[in-house]
Amino acid sequence: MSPEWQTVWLTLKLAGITTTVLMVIGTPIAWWLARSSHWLKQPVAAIVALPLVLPPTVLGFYLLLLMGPEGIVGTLTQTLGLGTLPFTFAGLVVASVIYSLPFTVQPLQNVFATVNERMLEVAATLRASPLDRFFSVVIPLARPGFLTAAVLTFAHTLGEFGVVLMIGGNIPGETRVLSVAIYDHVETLEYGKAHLLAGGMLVFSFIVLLALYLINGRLNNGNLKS
Amino acid sequence: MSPEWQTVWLTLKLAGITTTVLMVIGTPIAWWLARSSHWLKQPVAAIVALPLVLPPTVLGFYLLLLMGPEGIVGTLTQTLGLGTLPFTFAGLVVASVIYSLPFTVQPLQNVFATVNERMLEVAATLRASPLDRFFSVVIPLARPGFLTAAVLTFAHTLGEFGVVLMIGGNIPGETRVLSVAIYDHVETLEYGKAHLLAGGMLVFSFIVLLALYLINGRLNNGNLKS
Amino acid sequence: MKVPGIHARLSTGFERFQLDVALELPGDGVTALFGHSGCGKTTLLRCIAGLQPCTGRLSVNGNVWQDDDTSLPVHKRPLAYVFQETSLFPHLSVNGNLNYGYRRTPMAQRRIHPSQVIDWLGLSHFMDRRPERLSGGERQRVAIARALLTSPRLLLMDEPLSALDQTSKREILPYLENLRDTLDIPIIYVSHSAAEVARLADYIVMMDQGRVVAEGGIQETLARPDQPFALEEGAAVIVPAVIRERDPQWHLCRAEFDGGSLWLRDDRQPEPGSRVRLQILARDVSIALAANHNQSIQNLLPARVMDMAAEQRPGMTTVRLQAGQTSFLSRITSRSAHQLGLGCGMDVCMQIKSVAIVE
Amino acid sequence: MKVPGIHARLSTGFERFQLDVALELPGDGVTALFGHSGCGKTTLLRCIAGLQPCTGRLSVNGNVWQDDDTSLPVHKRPLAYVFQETSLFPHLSVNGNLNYGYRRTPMAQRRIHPSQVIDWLGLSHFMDRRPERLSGGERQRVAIARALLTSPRLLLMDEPLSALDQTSKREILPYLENLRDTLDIPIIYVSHSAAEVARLADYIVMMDQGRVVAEGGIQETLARPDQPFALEEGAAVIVPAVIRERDPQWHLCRAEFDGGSLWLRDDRQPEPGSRVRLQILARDVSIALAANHNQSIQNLLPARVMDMAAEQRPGMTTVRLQAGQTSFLSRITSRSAHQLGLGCGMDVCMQIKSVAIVE
Amino acid sequence: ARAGEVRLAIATNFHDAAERLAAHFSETTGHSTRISYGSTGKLYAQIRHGAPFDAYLAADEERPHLMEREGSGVPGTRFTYAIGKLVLWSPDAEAFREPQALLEADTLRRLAIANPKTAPYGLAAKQTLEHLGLWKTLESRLVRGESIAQTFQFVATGNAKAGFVALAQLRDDHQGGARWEVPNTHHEPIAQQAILLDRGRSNEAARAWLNFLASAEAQDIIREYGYDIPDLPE
Ligand SMILES: Nc1ncnc2c1ncn2[C@@H]1O[C@H](COP(=O)(O)OP(=O)(O)OP(=O)(O)O)[C@@H](O)[C@H]1O
Ligand SMILES: Nc1ncnc2c1ncn2[C@@H]1O[C@H](COP(=O)(O)OP(=O)(O)OP(=O)(O)O)[C@@H](O)[C@H]1O
Ligand SMILES: [Mg+2]
Ligand SMILES: [Mg+2]
Repeated sequence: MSPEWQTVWLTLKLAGITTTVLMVIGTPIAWWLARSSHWLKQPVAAIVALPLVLPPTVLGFYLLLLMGPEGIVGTLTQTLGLGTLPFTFAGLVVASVIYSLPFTVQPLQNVFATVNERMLEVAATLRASPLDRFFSVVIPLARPGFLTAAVLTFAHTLGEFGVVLMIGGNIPGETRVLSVAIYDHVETLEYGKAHLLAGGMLVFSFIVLLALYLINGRLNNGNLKS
Repeated sequence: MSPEWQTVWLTLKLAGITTTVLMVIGTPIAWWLARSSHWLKQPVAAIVALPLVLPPTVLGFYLLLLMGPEGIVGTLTQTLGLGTLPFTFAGLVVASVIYSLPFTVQPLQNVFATVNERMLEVAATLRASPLDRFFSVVIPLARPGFLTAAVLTFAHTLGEFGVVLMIGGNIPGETRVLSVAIYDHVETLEYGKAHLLAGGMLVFSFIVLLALYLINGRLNNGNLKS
Repeated sequence: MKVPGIHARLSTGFERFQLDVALELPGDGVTALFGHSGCGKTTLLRCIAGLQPCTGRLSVNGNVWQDDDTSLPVHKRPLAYVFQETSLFPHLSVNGNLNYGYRRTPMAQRRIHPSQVIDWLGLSHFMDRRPERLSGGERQRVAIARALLTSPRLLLMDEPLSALDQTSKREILPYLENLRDTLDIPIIYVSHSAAEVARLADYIVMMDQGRVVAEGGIQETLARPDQPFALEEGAAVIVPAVIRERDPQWHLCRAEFDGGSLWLRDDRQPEPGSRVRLQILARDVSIALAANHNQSIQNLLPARVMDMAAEQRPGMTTVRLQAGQTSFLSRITSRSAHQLGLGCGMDVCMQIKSVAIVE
Repeated sequence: MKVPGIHARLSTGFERFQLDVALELPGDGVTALFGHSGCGKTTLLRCIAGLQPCTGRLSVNGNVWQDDDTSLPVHKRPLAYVFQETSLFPHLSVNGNLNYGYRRTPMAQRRIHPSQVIDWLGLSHFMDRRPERLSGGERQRVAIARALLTSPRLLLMDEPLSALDQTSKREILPYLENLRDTLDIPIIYVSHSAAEVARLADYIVMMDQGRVVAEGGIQETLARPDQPFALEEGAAVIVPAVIRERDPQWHLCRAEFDGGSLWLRDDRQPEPGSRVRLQILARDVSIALAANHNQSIQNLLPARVMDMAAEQRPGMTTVRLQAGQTSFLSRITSRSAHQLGLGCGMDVCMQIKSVAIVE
Repeated sequence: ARAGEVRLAIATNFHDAAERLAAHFSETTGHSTRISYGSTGKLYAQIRHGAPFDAYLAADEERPHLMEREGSGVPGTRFTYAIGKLVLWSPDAEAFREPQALLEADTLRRLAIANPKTAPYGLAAKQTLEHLGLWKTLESRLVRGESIAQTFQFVATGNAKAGFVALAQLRDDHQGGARWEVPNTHHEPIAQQAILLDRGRSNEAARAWLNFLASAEAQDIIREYGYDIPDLPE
């Protein structure tokens, strides 16, 4: 595989895995934030939004401190025999997950809050267990929120590069993703290559987004057959 | 005003203005996207999400080209006698607005889609004009979405620095914002100062967010008196 | 020149349903809209309100709301709409809901005021509460109040009392009657309750599958023994009358109509001389060949059999009787009709249970 | 050992409302829940369903659903709930809504199947449609069907027929009766319609301000002339009887009860020998001193006046009569009672309009 | 020796030269390279926190020096591999004849330099202006690029009329315009130093790379890309 395609592949892999991981861990957090009345709810909601506030490189720097050989997390991963996370693909995923958390949690929390309590009650009287209710009622009713969360997370992971650069170290074939590559091309005045990559990324993203929205619109308007 | 406070002030100003501008222009876009069935709807939705996909510095670079003296926008602003936008505060606002657009539009679009059509019909039979309906029914019902949109936009503008660095030119007192300052400290190994600024920003943001969420929770649960 | 009344020629449709109506409704009083579930009652109201796009022409008491080129937007039509499913604003308290339309009604047009409706509909206990914390009937009352507070020039009500118990209905109905009489605005009223309709309505429209199958003033319509209304149990005539005397000891009063007098309960203690509407259900009218005073039925009137029609359900016959100029309906078994040898033109004694008479 | 019946001692409350009930309801048949708007009917149903947190004890036909330490979660209670405001899933078609509960009911417990209810409730035309595209009555029918398809062991219905016209009701009620008789499950039924209740209910609970103010079997309760039920217009007795003969020419049949025979319409063409319930409204019973056969009222029965009570509304008297071992109620004006000189122990002729008899 | 791999952390401004050098190095020695580019500061932070690099080519002297002291660099392996050359440049050939005239003109609204705090070329530009006695007057009209690359973009896109860039950047498409090569005497030398990192201590290929970098062959290439070579390698 040529280095360019390797970069593209790495990027999609990172964005895909990050989005998946965030959907899995963001959904319960968002649900809890939307439904709970625990006193910790508001502080947790505020903490979830915090990664946004720091400049990515700075966040990356602190993650580096934390996950490096002398950081708390780093010490932990080392005693677990996992080595340290920075400069590995796993480290990239962890960093992206932290940085993109708000983009997943906030839209989900929003739509979860609008799901009519009555619908859950109805489902309960129709024998659906709490988990069943979540999958058969909440998720379908919250679909637009899931779409938004996934799009924001995926796109953000594609475009994000401050954290990735810091934690990943821009190692070709290992942690060098598209955004970093484009950044490099711009930095080294290789504008032609930068235009090509940036243009390709835009066109590709546009097509994917358009397809997603079209499918979503179709699902919303059409009569369901089951 | 000391340079530090100048930077803090500038940052808050930028984030505040950007959020305000985006709320004003993002709301009608989001409403249209949520309600229209025009064929352009899905393409526009996809385009709105695109600024996310490009790495900030790269987006900054293209904006620099566009808004520069030879770019389309630059030519336009010059013939209008406005000069060129890069390296001015106005330029920063424009760039931030473009970059943060998806964070405003997507959450709003989401909640707008969940506003029950029936409520608008009821309001119409109670003599409310379309604009009146929007302010008296849609906005209150969509409040959580507005909160999310504002938080994401504000926080993102605080933390965003790739675009700002590129378009702003890091001029103290004019375009040098906090994120750039922290970044500089990290780059020049002045970790103590970086920790101070980053810590301050985190604590400040946490307090603001917490207050916001608490107020919002209060509004949701309490009985309204009017 | 103003043409009074509601003139509507409206068409609209869904995938499997087509609405086509041409109606001339009176410009005041209550028009009852009747028909099976799914026949298009709500759709018609929505067309009139401007909520459902439709073609055709609509004018209300001389004001054109829709014709070929123009259609007044909903918020410019001076109407109020009580929806079939209550639809209070969840973000406003009861008070906020009531004020929503009231504040938007120009001061000069306000003819109904919050304190009145709050009192009528018994809302004072929960003015500060959010709708989600109300019972079903309470919500329905708030929705009625909210609609009335816009002082509309046309009132559309889609089953407004369906969630209310008899007592609440009995408390609210007089106010609706009052509104009808004092506000002088047309009310279009969808209801499945024959009792409500017979009590309130002046005009009846019967719909089926998106079309009007019968319409007319309540007196003429109800007195037709072949009337197509699915009332059956509720078939009744409405008789205008004047109160002549009161018997305070027995809480009764005597109402005189063209053709005789009837005794009725004087619940509302009407002044002698006042005009009332008597509703007489066909099921409460029995027929005897001669008057028998030794029984609890006290309203015994001579009358003549005008015509007889078998009902849709076998075994029953509806008999139209006339006393003076007034028509009455009686439902009896076909066997009774046969055994008594009833025939057109025959003179009989009509037995009306006084308890069955309502205003 | 299984204790049949529903035993409930439940308390809960809101800011300004307190529910405290102790009930022993029969383990099968229909219990009607009555009371003014806001008296706590919906709250009680929600407590029974487990939707509203409450303290106390609840057991249904021997299964404890709630006591001091445990409370079965809603989805583990084998009940079905038809909500007061229809609450179909907006993201599912009618078909999807119906299947939701059906699919979650273990195969072995399914006693009601989609094809049946679709047929009963006339849903086949819109199986693929989304709820937002249905009329109010159509939505209500889908909600009933969806609830029934879980083959519940307790059915809670909060005004299930309020949005339906008479014809639809007349079509659906027999199925509910059928369910009650064949499924052998208890049904708790909230309704403001006296006719529905009198027809369906076996047991009556009257609530006021969060408490039970009266309860009892429908026969005993309705035959009490001082009964506190706000039925008045609907006061009635229920009489068990056996069909003895049919008269196909006149579409009538004769039902024999302990104390005589009554003629009624044979709508449902019951086999001679079959047992039926006759409902006789107090307003349809008049009293004569002697039998007069020259009239359309054909059911004339000798009876004895047992007691007399003035009603809440002045001017009316409810008279309890007895024929054989069976009690009847008659509502007449107090003046009639006086003029006829009625008194306890007196023998009279009871006149019952045959059209007023329903099963 | 067996063919090995060397992982290099190289300052972005040296990108073009480094690519040429790496290709040449692989050809002659058979060792392969894997290069991560980044700003000097960022690469330093990463190396301090365990980044897997064998050798570090910084854009200044300070960071390699620090590393040597702290022990993350191998003592005695540090040397200056290139000296940057600063140029005042404008893509508009008519922009100036005499730099002094341009810099003193009031019409010069925006002058681009690299951030003196983060980029060595920025520091040199600042020293130059101070040398010319213009720092005070121009300070408020400066736009600071985060890196020398960004500074170049400010100028190339016309947003700044002129700027101090690296001679190494004025190649290929950007030959034209007006330029003034700042004499060595106006600022301290922009010495770019390399050092062998602790991780690369026993990596044959890493040592080979540093040897190659100091070779005359490599120095020719480096000169070709617009850098000076120190007279006396340390
Ligand atoms: N949005 C829609 N799309 C498709 N069909 C619809 C839609 N709304 C209503 N219908 C159909 O149009 C017909 C008329 O509906 P409408 O709501 O006017 O009935 P209705 O007379 O008010 O009945 P009900 O007494 O049950 O409320 C029904 O058959 C219904 O299924
Ligand atoms: N969530 C709530 N918070 C506060 N009060 C409530 C809440 N829900 C109901 N109530 C009050 O409790 C009382 C009982 O309500 P409930 O819904 O049980 O009445 P209901 O008998 O079903 O009346 P209806 O016939 O009008 O439906 C009412 O006074 C109502 O205002
Ligand atoms: Mg309807
Ligand atoms: Mg209720």
